[in-house]
Parts: sequence; C-alpha cells; structure tokens
Amino acid sequence: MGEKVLMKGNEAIAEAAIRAGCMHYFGYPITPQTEVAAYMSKRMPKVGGVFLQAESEIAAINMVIGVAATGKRVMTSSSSPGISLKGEGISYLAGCDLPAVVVNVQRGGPGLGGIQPSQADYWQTTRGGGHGDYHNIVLAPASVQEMASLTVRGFDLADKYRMVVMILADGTMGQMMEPVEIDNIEPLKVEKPWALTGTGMKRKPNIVNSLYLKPNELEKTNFDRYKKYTKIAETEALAEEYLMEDAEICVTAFGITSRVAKNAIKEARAQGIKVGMIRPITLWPFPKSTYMKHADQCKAFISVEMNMGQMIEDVQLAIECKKPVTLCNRTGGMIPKPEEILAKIKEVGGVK
Amino acid sequence: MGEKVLMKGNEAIAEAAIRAGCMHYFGYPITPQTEVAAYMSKRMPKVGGVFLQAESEIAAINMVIGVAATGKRVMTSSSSPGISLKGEGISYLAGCDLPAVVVNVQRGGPGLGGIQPSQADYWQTTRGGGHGDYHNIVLAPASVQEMASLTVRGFDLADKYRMVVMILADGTMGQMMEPVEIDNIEPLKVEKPWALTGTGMKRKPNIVNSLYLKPNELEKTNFDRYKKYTKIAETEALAEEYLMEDAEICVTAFGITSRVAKNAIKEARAQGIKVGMIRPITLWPFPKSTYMKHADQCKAFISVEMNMGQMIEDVQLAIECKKPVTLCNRTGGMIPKPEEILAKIKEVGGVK
Amino acid sequence: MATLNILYAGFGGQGILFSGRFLAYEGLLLGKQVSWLPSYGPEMRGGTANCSVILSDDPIGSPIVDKPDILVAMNLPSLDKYEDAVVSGGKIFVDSSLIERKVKRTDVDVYYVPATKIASEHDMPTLANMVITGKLLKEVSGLGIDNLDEVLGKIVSARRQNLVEYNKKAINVGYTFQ
Amino acid sequence: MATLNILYAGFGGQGILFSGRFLAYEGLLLGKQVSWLPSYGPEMRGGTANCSVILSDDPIGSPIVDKPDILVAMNLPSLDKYEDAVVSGGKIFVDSSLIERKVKRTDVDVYYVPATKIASEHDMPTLANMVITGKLLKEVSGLGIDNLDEVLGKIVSARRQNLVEYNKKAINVGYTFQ
Amino acid sequence: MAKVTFKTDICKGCALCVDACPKNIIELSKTELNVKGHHPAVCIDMDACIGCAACATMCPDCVITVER
Amino acid sequence: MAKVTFKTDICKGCALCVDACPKNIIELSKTELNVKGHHPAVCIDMDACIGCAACATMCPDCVITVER
Amino acid sequence: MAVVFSKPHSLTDKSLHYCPGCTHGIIHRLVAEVIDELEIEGDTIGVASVGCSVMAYDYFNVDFVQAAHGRAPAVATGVKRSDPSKIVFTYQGDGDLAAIGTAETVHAAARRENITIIFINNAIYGMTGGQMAPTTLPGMVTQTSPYGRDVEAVGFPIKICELLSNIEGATYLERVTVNNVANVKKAKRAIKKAFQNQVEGKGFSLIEVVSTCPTNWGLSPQKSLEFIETDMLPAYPLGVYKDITGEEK
Amino acid sequence: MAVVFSKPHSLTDKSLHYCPGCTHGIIHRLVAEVIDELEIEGDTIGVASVGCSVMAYDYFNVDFVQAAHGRAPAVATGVKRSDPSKIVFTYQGDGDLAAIGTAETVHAAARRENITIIFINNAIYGMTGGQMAPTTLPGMVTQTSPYGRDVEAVGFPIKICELLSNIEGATYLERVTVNNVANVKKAKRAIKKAFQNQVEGKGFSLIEVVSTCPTNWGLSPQKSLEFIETDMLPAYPLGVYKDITGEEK
Ligand SMILES: Cc1ncc(C[n+]2csc(CCOP(=O)(O)OP(=O)(O)O)c2C)c(N)n1
Ligand SMILES: Cc1ncc(C[n+]2csc(CCOP(=O)(O)OP(=O)(O)O)c2C)c(N)n1
Ligand code: SF4
Ligand code: SF4
Ligand code: SF4
Ligand code: SF4
Ligand code: SF4
Ligand code: SF4
Ligand SMILES: [Mg+2]
Ligand SMILES: [Mg+2]
Repeated sequence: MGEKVLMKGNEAIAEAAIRAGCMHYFGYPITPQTEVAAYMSKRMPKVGGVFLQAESEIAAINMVIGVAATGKRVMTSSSSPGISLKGEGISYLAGCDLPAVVVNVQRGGPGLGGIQPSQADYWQTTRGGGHGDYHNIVLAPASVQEMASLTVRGFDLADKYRMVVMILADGTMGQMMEPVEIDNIEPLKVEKPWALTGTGMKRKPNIVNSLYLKPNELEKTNFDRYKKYTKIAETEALAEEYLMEDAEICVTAFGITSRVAKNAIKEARAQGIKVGMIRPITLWPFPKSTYMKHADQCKAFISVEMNMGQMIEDVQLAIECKKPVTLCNRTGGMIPKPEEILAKIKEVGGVK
Repeated sequence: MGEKVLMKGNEAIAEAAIRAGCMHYFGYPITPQTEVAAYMSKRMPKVGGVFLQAESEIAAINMVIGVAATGKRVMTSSSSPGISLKGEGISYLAGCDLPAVVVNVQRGGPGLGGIQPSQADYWQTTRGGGHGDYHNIVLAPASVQEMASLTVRGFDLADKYRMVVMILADGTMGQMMEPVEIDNIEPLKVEKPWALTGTGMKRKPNIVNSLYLKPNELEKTNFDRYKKYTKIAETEALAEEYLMEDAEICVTAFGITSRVAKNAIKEARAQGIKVGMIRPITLWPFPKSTYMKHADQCKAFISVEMNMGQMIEDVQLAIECKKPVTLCNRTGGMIPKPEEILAKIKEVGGVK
Repeated sequence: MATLNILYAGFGGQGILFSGRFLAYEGLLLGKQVSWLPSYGPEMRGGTANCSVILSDDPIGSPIVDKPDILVAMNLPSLDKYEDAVVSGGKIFVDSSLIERKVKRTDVDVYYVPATKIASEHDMPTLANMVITGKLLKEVSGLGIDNLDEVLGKIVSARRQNLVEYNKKAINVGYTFQ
Repeated sequence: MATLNILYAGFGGQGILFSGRFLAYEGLLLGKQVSWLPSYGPEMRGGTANCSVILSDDPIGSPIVDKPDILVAMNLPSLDKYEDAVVSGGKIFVDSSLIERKVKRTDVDVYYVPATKIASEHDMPTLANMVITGKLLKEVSGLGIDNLDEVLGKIVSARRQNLVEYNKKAINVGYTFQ
Repeated sequence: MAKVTFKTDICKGCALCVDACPKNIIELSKTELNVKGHHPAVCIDMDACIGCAACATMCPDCVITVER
Repeated sequence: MAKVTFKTDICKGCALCVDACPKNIIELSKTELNVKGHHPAVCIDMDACIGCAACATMCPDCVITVER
Repeated sequence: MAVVFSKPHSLTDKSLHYCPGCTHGIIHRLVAEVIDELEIEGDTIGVASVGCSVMAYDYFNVDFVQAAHGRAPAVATGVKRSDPSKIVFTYQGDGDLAAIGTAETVHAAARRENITIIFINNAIYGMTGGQMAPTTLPGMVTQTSPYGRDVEAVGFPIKICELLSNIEGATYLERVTVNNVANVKKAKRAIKKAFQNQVEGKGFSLIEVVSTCPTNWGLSPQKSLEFIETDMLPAYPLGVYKDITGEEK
Repeated sequence: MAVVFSKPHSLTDKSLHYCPGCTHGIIHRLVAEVIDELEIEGDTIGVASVGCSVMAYDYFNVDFVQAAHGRAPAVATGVKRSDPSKIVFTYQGDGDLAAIGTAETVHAAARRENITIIFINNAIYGMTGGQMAPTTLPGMVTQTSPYGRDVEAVGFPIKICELLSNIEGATYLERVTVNNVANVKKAKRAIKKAFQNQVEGKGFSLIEVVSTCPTNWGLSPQKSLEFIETDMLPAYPLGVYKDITGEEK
C-alpha cells in the first residue's frame, strides 16, 4: 500500500492477515468483531483464498487445525464467548505444535455479558483457557496500525515457534478507525517438513497428533515445549516505555486503556507529577524485565485495566512485589476516563 | 451410612452428591472420571433422581444451567478436554449467579494428551477458563473421604453464594479406593426466591440472565459479584498445615501430590530436616493468610505440582515474594516420587 | 488547532458515522493524526448513534471524545446528553429543524442550522449530516472545503461514486448557510 | 506391621484388581488405614494391570506403591519389571505355573505357587489370583483367613453371592498350599 | 359497528396493518411523529371498519385494539 | 492347490477365521500361546484349502496371507 | 362493543425492540396468545436464545432463562427434567438453532424431550448485522456472502423440518409462516398444538416459522412479506413434516 | 502359486491395538485396500477421531491428523480446503460422529464437503469402557444404561444415514456391515465408491459400517457377528440411503 488509509481495527487485522499470506480464514459471527469476517468474505474470493463461515466457533477452530496441519497460514477470530468455545481447540493446537493466529476482540463478560469493549479475557488468554500445560503468544495492539502490524508479526511468530498467537484486542480497537499503512510484507518463510501434504510415496507419513498414552512421553513433549517457551520468554517479550526515564510512578496498561492512560499521564506531567507508563505489547511472554528495570526507581505502580484486576498479578510478579501495585479499573464494557486515572495517579503519588 | 466402605474417589463424589440432595446429574463419558456417570446411572433411578448422558460436554453444562435456574442442586463432571468445552457454560453460570457443582478429574494435556493423572488445569480452574471477570470456588480433595466431604461442602457453598464450585481432582484421586464414611447429611437449606418455578400468576416473572447491554449495568453486576468474592476470600479459604509449627522449609501441594509429599516430609523429618507442608484445600480462594503466617518463619517454599508450575504463582503472591519458591514438578501424567521431593527439600535446605 | 475533539451525535440512520469518516479523512489529508470511533450496539437501526473524531498534530491518546471541542447535535436527546460536556469556548452545531430548544450554555459558540429542512428543500433528504458538516467546515479554523473531491472520493464506495456530487452539494449548501 | 505396601501385577483379566480390593477390605476389617489404586488405561482388556494396596497403622501418604514390601507377580513381564523394586526383606509371590524363571534377588522371601495350575485343577480356572492371595494371607504376619465371609460378602456384588464360596475355596487352597 | 384503537406511542410505522386492512382505511400519518420518531398508523375512516382485526393480526407490536 | 500362512505372532485368537472357513480347516491352537498370550489360529489340513480367502477376509488383524 | 383483539396477557407492557415490521413481534404475540388460551401462564418457563430475540425474557409474563448461543434445547432439557409439570419452550433463530445449535436440536428431538421449540427462520443472522445463516437461500446476498450464497462453496440450505422428520423421537414438526392474516392464523394453530402436545406429555414439538428480517434483507416490511411468498416458501414449503400425536404412544 | 490375499500396502506393519475379533480391524483393512486400488496412497490424508480408533494414524501409511472428539469433519474440511487435490477421509465412531460431533457431521454434509467419512457404528462408546451411544439399541445394557436403554427417558437411537439423507448437500450415503464374507465385500465396494466420488469431486460421501464391540457387548467375537445380524441390522437396515452421483451435478 504505502499510502495511509483509514481502516477499522477489525478490517486492518483482516487485510494484514491476507498480506501476510493467510489464505484461509474460518469464523463465526459475533459482535464486536464481525467486520473481520465481513472483510474476509469480500476479499478472499478476489485473492484466491478461502473464506468459510463455520457452523460454530468450535467448527471454526477445528477447521483452523486442519489447515494448520497442512502447513498453511490460517486465522480465526471471535469475541469472548466464542473464544471460550475455542478453548479445547486452542489446547489441541498447542498439543499438536501447530501455528495459527486467533483473534479475540473482547467484549464484556461473564456469560453473554455485553458487547462493549473489555479486557476481561486477560487470564483466559495468558493462563490457558484450555486445559493442560501450554502457552500462547499473546499480542495486544493499541492502535489500528498495530492491529495490522502485530497480526503480521503474529503469523511470523506462529510459524517460527509452531504455536498459537493470539491477538488480544477489544471492541474499541476493533471498531475504531485510524490511518494505517500496510506495507508490502515479506512473510517469514519457515520450512514445515512436518506438514501434511501427502507422502507422495516419497517419505514416511507425517502425523499431527497430541495423544501420548505413555505419560513419560507426554511429559517429554511438555518439557520440550517449555524449553521453547523459555526461549521465547527471553527473546520475544515486547513493551513500550513512555516517559519512564524519570518516572516515580509507573502506570501500566495495554490496548485501549494505555491510550486513555496517556491522556492522563500528559495531564499529570503538566501538573508536575513524574509519571510514566509501561505498555506491554506481548502479554505472554510478559515483559518482566522492563518492569524489573524500573522497580527500584518507581515508588508505586498503577495497573489500569478494563476488568476486575487480572494483569495486576503479572505486574506484581514481574517486580517481585517490591513496590505496591494499585488497580485502577472499570469493567463490563466501561472505559476508564482520563480523570479517573489522573485521580489515581495523584492518590498514589500523595498529591492533592 | 456411619460405616466405612471402600469406594473409588469417583464413586464417592457421586454418592456424596446424591446424599447432598443433588437429584440431577448430566455428563458425558471421559476417562478417568467415567465412574461418576456409571455410578449415577445406577443410583439415580433408584432414588428418583435424573441421570442423563448428554450428547456432549457442552450440552451437559447447559442442562446443568437449566436445572440450576430452577433452584435445584445439580452436578456435572468431566476431565480436562471436556472441561475446556464447558468454559462458556461455566462463564454463563457465573454471569447468571447460578449455583452448581462441576467436577474435573484431571488428565494430562494439552490437547488429547493422555489419561494419566494431572494437575495442569490449575490455571484454567482458578483463572477463568471461560471469558470475563468471574471466579469459581475451587476445592481440591486429597483423599477419597474428602472427595465425598468436599462435594457436600461444594453444594452448600454453591447454594450459599450462588456460584459454581469446582471439585478439582485428578485421575489418581478418582481411581483410588479408600474407606469413606458418608454421614447422613443435612444439606444447607437456602431460600431461592430467584428460581424459575413458574409464576403461578402470583409473582412477577423471575429472569435468569447474564446479558446487560448497558455497560454500566454490567459493570455494576460485576462489582457486586466481586464484593461477594471478597467476602468469600475472607471467610472460606481453607488449608491444612502439616508439621508447620517449626518448619524452616515449607512444601506446598494439593491433591495427590500432597500425599506423596507427606511421605517425603516424613523421611526428611527422620533425617532431621525441619520441613512442613501447607496443603491448600480451597484453590480459590487461595488460603493466602496461611502462607503469609509462615512467610517469615520459613526460609524457602517448594511448590510440588503435577504440571509445569501453575500454583507456584499463587504461592509467590501469597507470601508477597518474601522468600524463594522453588518448583518441584512432574507433568503429562507422571506422579513425582517421594525421593524426588526429598531431594528437592535437601537441595533447598542446603542439606547433602 | 493542536487537537480537535469532535463529537457527532444523533439517531442511527442520520449518517453520523459517515460524516465522522469524512472529517477524519479531511484531517488525514491535512496531515493530521486522526481517529474515528463509533458507538456500536445491537440497535443498529433506530436508537442513538454517535461518533468520536479526533484531529490532532500530536499522536492521539484515547480515541474517545468525552469533552468535545465541537459537538454536532442532530437530535434533542443528544443535545441534552452532551451539551454540558462541551469544553468552555467550544462550538455546538445544532440541527435546528429537529431540535426546537436553544442551547443553554453561554460559554460556547452555537450554530443553529436547520440542516434536515435545508437538505429536504434541496431534494437530498438523507444528507442533513453533510449540510451541517459544511457549516462546521466553515466555522472551524483549519478546516475547509478545498479538497472535497479527494476526501469524498475516498469514503464513497466505488460503486456509488455518483453520490460524490450530492455530498459536495450538501456540504456547499451548509458551508454557505448564514 | 506398621505399614504394608503390596503390589499386585499381571495381565488384565487375571483378577488383579479384585484381589487388591480383597486385601484392602481385609485391612479395613483389621482396623487398618487402607488404600487401593489400580493402574488404569485404555487397554482395559489384555495388556498389563497392576494394583497398589497399602495397609497401615498410620494415615497413608501416597497410595502409590513404588517399593513394595510384598510383590505378587502373576506374569513374567511383571516379575521382570518389579523384582528389583521390592524392599530388602520383602516377599515375592510368584505364579510359578506362568513364570518359569526363578527370582534372582536373595534378600527377599520368595514363594512359588503354581496358582493358575492349582486353580484349573480345582475347576475354578479364573481364581488363580485368589489362590495366590490365600498363600499371601498365610505368609504375611498380621493377615489371615479369619474373616473371609465378611470380606468376601463386601466385595462380591449382591447378585453374585454364589461366588463367595468359590473364592473361599480358592483362598483356602492357597492358604494350605505347601 | 367496530372500532380500532392505536397505541400510537409504540407504533413503528411499518405499515403492515395498512396493507392488511381489507377496507383500506389505515394510513401512516404524514404529519404526526411519535416519540420513537415514527409516523404512526391511523384509521382514516372508522365508520368503514368492520372489526375484522386483520390489522391487529399483522401488527408486530400489539399497537392495535379492535372492538366490535 | 492353495496355501494359507498365519503371522502367528500378531494373531489374537478371535476365531473369526475359524468360523469363516468353508472347509473347516482352521482351529485355534490348543497348545501354542503366542507372545501376546493368545492361542493362535492354525490350519489343520492345508491340502483341503481352496484358497478362497474367506479366512483372511474376516481376519481383523491381517494375520493371514493366502496363496493360490 | 366488546374487545375482539388486544394484547395478550402473557405479554408484558414493554415495547418490543425489534425493527419496524419485523415479524418476530407477530410470533411473540402468537405464543403469548396460546399461553393465554391454554391457561398455562403461571406454569410456563421460557428459554431465550441468542439472536434478535435474546431479550424475549422482557416481553413474556413468564419465568425465563437466557441460554447461550445454540444451547436453548439443552437448557430447556434441564428445566423440564427439573420439573416436568412445567411447560417449557424455547424461542430460537436459525443461526442459533440450525448452525451452532445443531447437535442440541437433533438430540433434544431424539430424546423426545417433552418441550416446545419455536424456531424463527429468517434466513439470516439478524442480530449480528446480517450474516449468512444455514438457511440463507442460494444466491442470497448477506454480509458474509457478499457475492450471493454460492452453494458449491458454502453448501446448501439446511431444512430443519425435513431434517428432523427422520428422527424417531420427534413428535410434531410443522412449518408455518406469518406473511398474511390467513397464515398467521394457521401459525397460531400450529403453535397451539405444539404447546398442547407438551401439556399432554407427547414429547418433542418444533414449529418452524418462516419469518422476515426487513433490516438485513434490505427490504421494506411489506416487501419482506412478499419475499416470503416469492422466495422463501418455494425453498421452505409449509406443512406438517411429522406428527405422531395421533399414533399410539 | 500367487499371493491372492495379503496385508494391503497402505497399512503399516504395526499390530492393531484393538480387542480380539473387533471389526475395527477389518474396516481398517478395507479402507487400506481401497487406497491401494485407487492408487491414492501418496495423496491421501486421514483424520483420526477420538474413540478406539484414535490411533488410526499408526496403522495407515498416509499422512494423518488426530482430531478432537467429534470434530473430525471440521478438521477434514480445513485439510481439504487447504489442498483440494488431496484425498481426505475421516474415520469416526458413533459416539464421536453421532453425539458430540452431530453439528460438524450435518454441516459438512450440507456443505457437500468433498470428503469421505467412514463411520463405525458399534452402538457403544468402546474406548471409554462401554457407555451408551446415540446408536445404542433400545433395551441394550451399557455402563450408563445399566437397566437397558429406556427410550422414554433417554431417547431413540439416531440413524445417521436416514438423518443425513434429507440433507441436500449429501452426495452418497450407504450403510454396510462386515459380519460375513459377502458383507465385507459389499462394504468394500461402498467404501471404494465413497473414495472414488471424492477423486471425481462429487462431494460428501459417508459410509456407515455396522461394527462390533465384543468387549463391551460382553459377547465373543463370533457371537458379536451374530448380534449384528439378529439385533443391529433390524434397527439399522443396510443399503444406499442417498446417491446423487448418477445425477447431473
Ligand atoms: C457463542 C456465541 N457465538 C456468537 C454469538 C453472536 N451472535 C449473537 S446473535 C447471533 C446470530 C443470531 O442469528 P439468529 O439465531 O438467526 O437470530 P436472529 O437474530 O436472526 O433472530 C450470533 C451469531 C454469541 N453471542 N455467542
Ligand atoms: C471432549 C472429549 N470428550 C470425551 C472424551 C472421551 N472419549 C474418548 S473415546 C470416547 C467415545 C468413543 O466412542 P465411539 O466414538 O463410539 O468410538 P468407539 O470407541 O466405539 O470406536 C469418548 C467419549 C474425549 N477424549 N474428549
Ligand atoms: S379491523 Fe379490519 S376493517 Fe377495521 S381497521 Fe382493522 S383491518 Fe381494517
Ligand atoms: S402494523 Fe402496528 S406497528 Fe406497524 S404501522 Fe401498523 S400499527 Fe404501527
Ligand atoms: S483360504 Fe479358504 S479354505 Fe483356505 S483356510 Fe482360508 S477360508 Fe479355509
Ligand atoms: S481371525 Fe485373524 S486374529 Fe482372529 S484367530 Fe483368525 S488369524 Fe487370528
Ligand atoms: S435485525 Fe432483522 S430479525 Fe432482527 S429485529 Fe431487525 S428485522 Fe427483526
Ligand atoms: S473396546 Fe470395543 S470397539 Fe474398542 S477395540 Fe475393543 S472391541 Fe473394538
Ligand atoms: Mg435468523
Ligand atoms: Mg462406538
């Protein structure tokens, strides 16, 4: 493209996926992410790709498994209740070491909840959701541009590490428009000798499988997978630091809340309060070292979340409980206002 | 009963549920918990209750929702992959404030994994699984007797707080037999004016629902629910302390691993090492204060888990990272041996 | 214009989101940072709709406009709801053909435009939104009608390019409305 | 007998789990703490089966018997697998009609019982497990055959009480086998 | 003699009643706008009404009461 | 002239071949026990074999090869 | 003068949130009329599904539970098994019942669950803004079939009454519509029978109502009723697809 | 002398883990023979399901993916859509396909997904130890129907071929069995046709094979074959339930 165009976050994800070489998309309608499927349904036939509306979220994630098993790039997207239904499938993808990108444009929960933006699936996304020992790489975009660029990155990481990458967005990120530039992308080329392509009678059959009836073998695959996770934790964690050089108070937030927090921080700085922000871009691996780096310098941390306080635990663990971490939250589809965050900054900073 | 009988853990759960007044059970076969359903299918017709094998785990949890909505006690059980499929339904139960007991007799994961015992659904159970902000009360039995007694307690807690209680067991707990005494139980009587019983044209309709299109209303229900959670965290946390009076090293483990750990601790004590154990019985609420009480006294903690290290984070948070917490784990269906735990105790204790 | 926070509010079906996109593209062409955020809901037809648009010289933090510099009120409930939120010194554009009452605030500039009526009179009943937007382009410094073709070309879908002219006309009518 | 760790091992279908339950109930009646843990797997038919039984005066920690005081080996793979695990001074019971080799360990007591053969000869071919269990009851101090009726009454299902006598007979044959 | 009454406030102006009336005596008001912003249905010739309730049968919003 | 060969090691002694053989020339060995602990099928009268492959057709375990 | 037509008692006074002319409203009223006439209001428990009718609980004067998308038959099974003396019905759209809820529908029928299902076939996902449903007609343009439903690529419409008619457990299956006065009356008779069956313990009844979605069809309410006649009914013929209520049980 | 019968090439040398006399083994062999005969071994991708045949990937000499319980048709859809030139088949039990997988089965058929499904109906959940399946016969005792399947309480058997025959998308549906030599041969012809259809791009083919579970039926292998004749076939009549391969496409 080169040129900047205005796009909804949901559309940016879809377009970026196609640019990244994802020629297969399976989904099931749900607000607030329907535009992903709508966009795919228009574009895929034009580029020779496959858009298929599945009969359910469960069918969709299992179709994803099918394509991933053949070694091609594939994506599905949904919103909170639909992601819950994909839990088993995501666990299978992990157990089969299959690469795939799964998008969650979160809405308020639990249950049917509401359709307004939320970040209440943080735990679900970073701590399983599905059963068993595994991790997904979790990317949290905070702009429409990042909706695109992290989607592209997601596909590369998925292929590189043979695992699920989740894009954890929220209704606001999905619905808002911003200028976005989707470069002509060179997708990472990863050899996939394990892929199911038919033996052609030339090699032994490839098997994609997560069943190990012998527990020692299952344990070994888990141990091996965790070695990979450890490596990822060391190399792939990403965070943005904003005005952190001299910060005494560290606000931390991801996605839409990080943008609201920026407004509050600007205002606080204007009032002379030394506050900055760490914005985790990867929620798993959590960018612990970025926090640790500032644990001594800062006297307090504030975790701004659109949920009842989920990331806060990761922050506490990252700084090894060295400093107090305070929660500043709204939930159920409510978005915190800059004033609320500012008030919390002042409260924590002891400023009247 | 009064008399002790030998029962499998799975059967003890089923019998205890019936004794607790649970007259409706819905399930779907999966190893290693099939005995729950098998037992129910034999007994329910005799006691005038309902056993129904659902077409899937998803159908089962939604049948549970139906019965729970009418105010009656109801249970379902499954094992790891099946529990993943229930994620959406459990989130709905939470969002509708419905009481129910859900049993997870864990097996190795991720994916199809294996059928040997595991504790790798700790995160899934204590941190959502389903979408949105909510908690389940999570009970972790460590004997067949507790499989029974915690099931009974589970029904009472579920009714008292209008929420899901999960029994988090593992294949070993489900399959082993021990003597068990199931007293003649007086189930807690809880009024359920919210239950769907037909208006009889005498009252306004009752509505069981988790949808709130106005985010401020959804937020309010979440805030209110978290007030309840806070109260539960203060009053319902349970842990067993074993030789902790003078312990310098604290082993912590739940379920089957706590039993293996006891062997190791006995041996270590015999060798003069001051080691004890905290066994959380409620995994949510996590018995933080029990840990905190010993955080100064102990120089190190060892979390023994049959997974890749999940509870360890709760331990770290509980002691506010005051002391190192070391992981001693097996996974994928492997059970740690007492020797392995003993070796870790010695290592941590600096004993040769 | 360091940052311009604009809030469009009215009924669904009044073209609120389209006008917002128009302004956002206008900003883009002017080299601004821009963001556009709709309210979305299950009542996609009828019910209220509003749209936050921010044009700024700096990177945009929150895309949500709580305190608009500019409010475009296309029905009474919207005016009732947002009048007090407008910043002191801000501007309120009122479709006076649908809203009978006057704005109570005295610390803001108010422009009454009978946009719906004007649009009907000009035989483009669905373009009241663009009429009032025309007025906005006139009154807000830094904006203007210099690049209408380009902006409209972007936001009107390829199959409906014939609508470009209508929109231009509506904007011009609003722009010149006194 | 502070604690007795017993491991039964053999083919599926040899009644391994039943014998284990018998011993567990025996322990229960003797006022012991008891636990019983089967190996479970998808090969419910054929394949190997084993069963950990613990009888103890103290609360039982792990129900898994890694280091048996008593091993009952009902086929060769089981003897091969577990022989070395038996504690020094422990006891190994071998079904010598199915296992031809001798136990190599010299620090344990070994009892060779041609249980399968004996059972066949007594026209109860499926009860080799109880024959060898009879021998075990004889040789392990603290156990015995005093309350066979009660124990068997518990573990034989109501509809099959006729089997009680068969089992008693098998146990007795084993008990008296020299 | 028959009578139809409209709960005008909740009418959505869908005109299904208009089409249903065999007597063609229902119209959407061209002038009136109800609180929901719809032009509500009105009966323009009550005397012709035969109380057949066709209008009410087709009304999705229970706007119409018919008396006879 | 026909011949059947059994991969005795993998025979499970299910006897489906026994029933299938029109010539009744297959039996489960009463003496032999294979590594899996089963009494394997054996042909007791190879000369009578007509090579019809009924046995092999019914064998779930591909134990039997038939030549003719 | 007597009132010959007014809002049934089993409907609340809340005004419906449906789009102008959407026939969901007519069907709600029919169900309520039947509940009135059978005098079961105090004994009825409704199960709302996820779709435009998600808030059905606001409109009926009976106890209600809101079920997860597609799972209403399972929830209804729980409710009914808890108290078989209650009259339990679900109200489900075609996305809900014929896509994600296929298994729950088929198995409730197979169990001959003594419940009543009101199935609204409007050939589209209404609430989420008009995506293709399993029942979308071949060639029909929707948000996710922008070039028209291509049966070669995405398959053929699922016809629920036809499908379920081969299930032994199903008791009574009828397809009706509400596009004119006569059909509304027939629809009501069918719905009444479906509830009556439950009262009499006859088992699983499902009424498929061919309905409209003016908003997402992009047609006026009147044109939508015509579309039923011209396009929907040829694909979804009205009639009784199964009825074993006459048989010995 | 020439070899007239031996293990097909598409089967590996691993010995099957099935119980003695279980007809899963015969059906595996038939599938492999067909793959051999159609010379598609190098192009075939199998989808294993969760059931006794979960480890089918060990036995076939072709690429394989192991699907979650009930989801094999969805996984197969992904595989096939990724590369339509491959021949994709699923091998599923009755618990897998007719219970938890109902929606995936129905919708793969409705889509006329160009895949082949081998459906093993043994009227029971074999792998988990013999629970009631949707296909369990009325009165049949299983672990979860200890007093015999009571159709009043738990419903009637689901007959997959009959059910799917009303789905427009379904191309070819046949029910076969393997209880004697003649039937084995017929079963093979059906399976061959089901694969051949896919090769020719004709769409969705499903072969239901009435099979045994000696272990959980509590019958000897031979008695199990008899039980097919006496009890299973009356409930599950053999035959072609749908075949539009002759029609214009
Ligand atoms: C698990 C889940 N998936 C998807 C959705 C989103 N969703 C809400 S309504 C709906 C479709 C409803 O269509 P239909 O059942 O046909 O009802 P209609 O609106 O047409 O009456 C969907 C997919 C959801 N809420 N939950
Ligand atoms: C989600 C999930 N639910 C349940 C199971 C347990 N499970 C394994 S096999 C099986 C039944 C298989 O029966 P069937 O499909 O009839 O195959 P068969 O064993 O009879 O060949 C079940 C329920 C599982 N693995 N995953
Ligand atoms: S009752 Fe009949 S005649 Fe009267 S207005 Fe209604 S439709 Fe027309
Ligand atoms: S049918 Fe009802 S809602 Fe529609 S216009 Fe007539 S009265 Fe109004
Ligand atoms: S080939 Fe025919 S005759 Fe020969 S052994 Fe086999 S079944 Fe009998
Ligand atoms: S059919 Fe095959 S496995 Fe069975 S007995 Fe004969 S040769 Fe052995
Ligand atoms: S979207 Fe369609 S189905 Fe939903 S209320 Fe509007 S018209 Fe009715
Ligand atoms: S359990 Fe049944 S279906 Fe499974 S292998 Fe054994 S006999 Fe076959
Ligand atoms: Mg619909
Ligand atoms: Mg089966």
